[in-house]
Amino acid sequence: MSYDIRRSVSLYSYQEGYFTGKLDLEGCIREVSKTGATGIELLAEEMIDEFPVITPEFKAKWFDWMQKYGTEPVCMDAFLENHLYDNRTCTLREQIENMRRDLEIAKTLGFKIIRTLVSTPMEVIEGSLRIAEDLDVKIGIEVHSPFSLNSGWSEGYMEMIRRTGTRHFGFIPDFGIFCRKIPTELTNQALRRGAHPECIEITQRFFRQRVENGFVKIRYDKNLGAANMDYRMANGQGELMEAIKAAGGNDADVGYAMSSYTYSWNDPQDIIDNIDYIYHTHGKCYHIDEDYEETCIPMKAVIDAYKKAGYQGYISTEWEGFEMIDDASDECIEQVRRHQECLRKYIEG
Amino acid sequence: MSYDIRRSVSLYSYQEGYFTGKLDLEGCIREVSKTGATGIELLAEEMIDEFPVITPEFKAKWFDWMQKYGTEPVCMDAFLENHLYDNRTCTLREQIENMRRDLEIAKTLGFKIIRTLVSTPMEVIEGSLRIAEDLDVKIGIEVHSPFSLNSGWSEGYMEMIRRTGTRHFGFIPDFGIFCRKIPTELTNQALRRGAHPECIEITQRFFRQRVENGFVKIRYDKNLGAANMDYRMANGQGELMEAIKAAGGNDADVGYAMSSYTYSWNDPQDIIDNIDYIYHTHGKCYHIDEDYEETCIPMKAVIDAYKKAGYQGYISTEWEGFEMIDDASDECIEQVRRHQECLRKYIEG
Amino acid sequence: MLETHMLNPTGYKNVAGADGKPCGFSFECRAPYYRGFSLSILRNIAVTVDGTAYPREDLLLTVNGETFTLEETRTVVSNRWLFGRFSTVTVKKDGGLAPGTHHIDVTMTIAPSYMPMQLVRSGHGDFTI
Amino acid sequence: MLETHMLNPTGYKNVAGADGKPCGFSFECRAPYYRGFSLSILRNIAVTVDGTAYPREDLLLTVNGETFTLEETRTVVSNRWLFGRFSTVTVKKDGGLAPGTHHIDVTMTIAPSYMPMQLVRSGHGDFTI
Ligand SMILES: [Mn+2]
Ligand SMILES: [Mn+2]
Repeated sequence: MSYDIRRSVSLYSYQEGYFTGKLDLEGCIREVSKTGATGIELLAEEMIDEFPVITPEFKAKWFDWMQKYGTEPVCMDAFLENHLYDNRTCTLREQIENMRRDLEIAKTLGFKIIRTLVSTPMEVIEGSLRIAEDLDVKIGIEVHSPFSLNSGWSEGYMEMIRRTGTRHFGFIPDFGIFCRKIPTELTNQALRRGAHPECIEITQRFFRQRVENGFVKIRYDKNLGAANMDYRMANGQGELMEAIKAAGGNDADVGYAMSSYTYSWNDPQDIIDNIDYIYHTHGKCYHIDEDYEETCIPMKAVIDAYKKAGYQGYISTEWEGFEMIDDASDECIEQVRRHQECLRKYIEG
Repeated sequence: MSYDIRRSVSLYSYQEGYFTGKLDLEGCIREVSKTGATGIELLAEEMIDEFPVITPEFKAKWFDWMQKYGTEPVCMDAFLENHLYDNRTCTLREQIENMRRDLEIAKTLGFKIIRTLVSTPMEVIEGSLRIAEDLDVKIGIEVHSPFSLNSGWSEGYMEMIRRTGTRHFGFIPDFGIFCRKIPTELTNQALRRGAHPECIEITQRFFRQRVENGFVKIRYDKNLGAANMDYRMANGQGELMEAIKAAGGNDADVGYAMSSYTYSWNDPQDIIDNIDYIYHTHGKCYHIDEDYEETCIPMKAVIDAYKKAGYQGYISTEWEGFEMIDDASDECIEQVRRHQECLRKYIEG
Repeated sequence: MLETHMLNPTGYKNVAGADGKPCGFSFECRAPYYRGFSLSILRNIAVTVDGTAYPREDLLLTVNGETFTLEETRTVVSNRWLFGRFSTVTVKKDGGLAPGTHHIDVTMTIAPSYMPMQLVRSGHGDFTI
Repeated sequence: MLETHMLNPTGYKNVAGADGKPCGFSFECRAPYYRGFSLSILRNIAVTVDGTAYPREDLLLTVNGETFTLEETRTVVSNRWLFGRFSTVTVKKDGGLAPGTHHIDVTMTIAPSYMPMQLVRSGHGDFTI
């Protein structure tokens, strides 16, 4: 099938540059354009000072930047703050109003899709479909590890899609679901924090076994915490913890072992199987080496699946390696550049 | 001086008819038009279901009613909810946003002035003047007993008016400041609740003395509670309470005695002295008899002062007698009608 | 007085739990205050039936189709209890109220920001289950 | 890591009371979380200087020119702590901090709604008064 895979950058990747004042919003967009990417993914709550108000001045600046840097708005990452107060969960009406607000902001700024999180209740998504249709802005739920496609979890959403017939809701896979290794940078951080090499090796062995034997996929459950805990247990967390304990693991060892469950490996065939409802993609990455290879994610295999599926859409670089190093305020720019080169290589290659 | 005194009704007067479902908003406006009044005063928070949203549908209905019943919007009574949460006072910014919201609603519905309450902090009023000027909607602070004109309290506002030179802030006198008697209906209610005639007589004697000797006026103080307590003490509440206690007064007697401080008598000359900053008026009333006389307020003397001052504006009937009788759901209509006849008599007479 | 018209004479009933058995009772009341208000300024509803006072924690308030505990209403600003509109109060009580006639006293505490004190107003009713 | 850049190295000072005498100290910090947020989801700021922990009740937080106790922030939804922006924390302490060098540990607890757990992140600094 013919494909049309475009490259974008989530400004989330530049967060430490922005946080420290080295980059402002325009600076982030300028860096994106330097990489050759043509799409901008934005967390409105991260980089718009007046959020949730979009002033006419901001809107004018925004579209000026898009023109000046040869970019276009792609996806706006939304956050459903449904525990806005500590004494209650927001009502369904309040949550749908939150979705309406974000869909309207996306529309105002030219985004065609908003990213929502797995914590968004099904009835909030269903209750927002009409708004999404009226504005013609899609809602994409992020398929973030340990959630995955072709799972009990994603089937929960497919059921809703079939039932409503909507074309304004779908999936945004995040490449964290295609990890064949635990990021080396995370391992180095654990060692800096005092982890024992023997315990590190135990956690890595368990991870390799999961990759080889296949991960047990997560089920659909309104109780996300329960689903996640069952997922971890079904994937051997209990045994791993026993092994770490027996080996005399400390807090850093336990933290490393627990963190290993945030990465997962799924067959890239999942993309092909679900392509009709994949509207956007997060090119999550942790470390890209000098040869433009992501060190944990088999990028060629993943991009090949997107090609084979005939994907028409953007893949956003979403670098998350900042969590694993002490100072990422400059590194973020270089890592995004490398990931874009990696994407270019496999998309064009 | 030439005057142009028009008659309006605050729909607040009809509250018990509305509360019980006997009148809806259109019904209230219809009743106003039957009295011959041409102005509508509205508590938006009382009778607009979608408040604070003004839907296009409501707006259209509203102006249709104005045309159909030959009325015009006069004053919108606003409430600054600056203790919206029980754990803090709203910030200055939040309070000014509340004022902006209300001024914009007033503008949308054609009101030329909003009523604000004495509890509105001076800095909130000052911080809202620019908004009021931009919308050309005035802010009027209600001069509600025990506050009064030509007092330390009103001088606090006059100082601000002189300092800012604003023409968008002024006073809305409420006729509760022109009471020469405690309402008979209140006395009857106290008796129904078990008050002793001797104690009633003591409270009334104290009130007569205040009227004869003149009330000590309330001062300007950001601490309204302190100003009010000092006002009461300066007007003999301490001695009155001693006397009630000595006479063996019960809860009903104490309640009646305390309530007597919510009525006050001021010289109608106050209107003439402050006419440049009186933009609207509340024709507060408690009981109007079959001869169209308010039983506690010398309406002729008050209206004559308005004439002598050359008042150009509306006086709204604001009947508050519902608090003193068990069921006011029908009586409200008759009392408003009588008060309008009373106003007509003295304005035209 | 608004208090006179506070309680809906036809609004009393027992309510059933998931097992179909009565687990409480409910009634309908208006807020005896002359404007609509955000639930955050509602400070309390106290319910006494036949002399028995029910704990605040055992009450649920349903306004405009949304149900809250009284603790939760403290942060509810966008749901307004409209002037003159009945809302439903549900009170937990195992087995519900016994068949027969009952007397109810309901006291609402509301804190309009402009008032130095809170508004405390009560309504009373007799009803049959 | 955002925590690395959490505290402003030039933001420490003693603060004076109405009588002109030091009554506490203040510092500037960023919220180590990747977006702006309503103060209502800030659950706590814990401050320890030279091993002494200060009570939550003795802290004031100034964000966008508005100052709140941490109890008050629970209902502050329209004031957003912007991503990467310094806010000021003021800590009551009679006499302020003694002249000289000090070590500070600041732990912020934030509760983004989508996270099953709260975010607990710490920054550290050395400074001279
Ligand atoms: Mn992602
Ligand atoms: Mn009035």
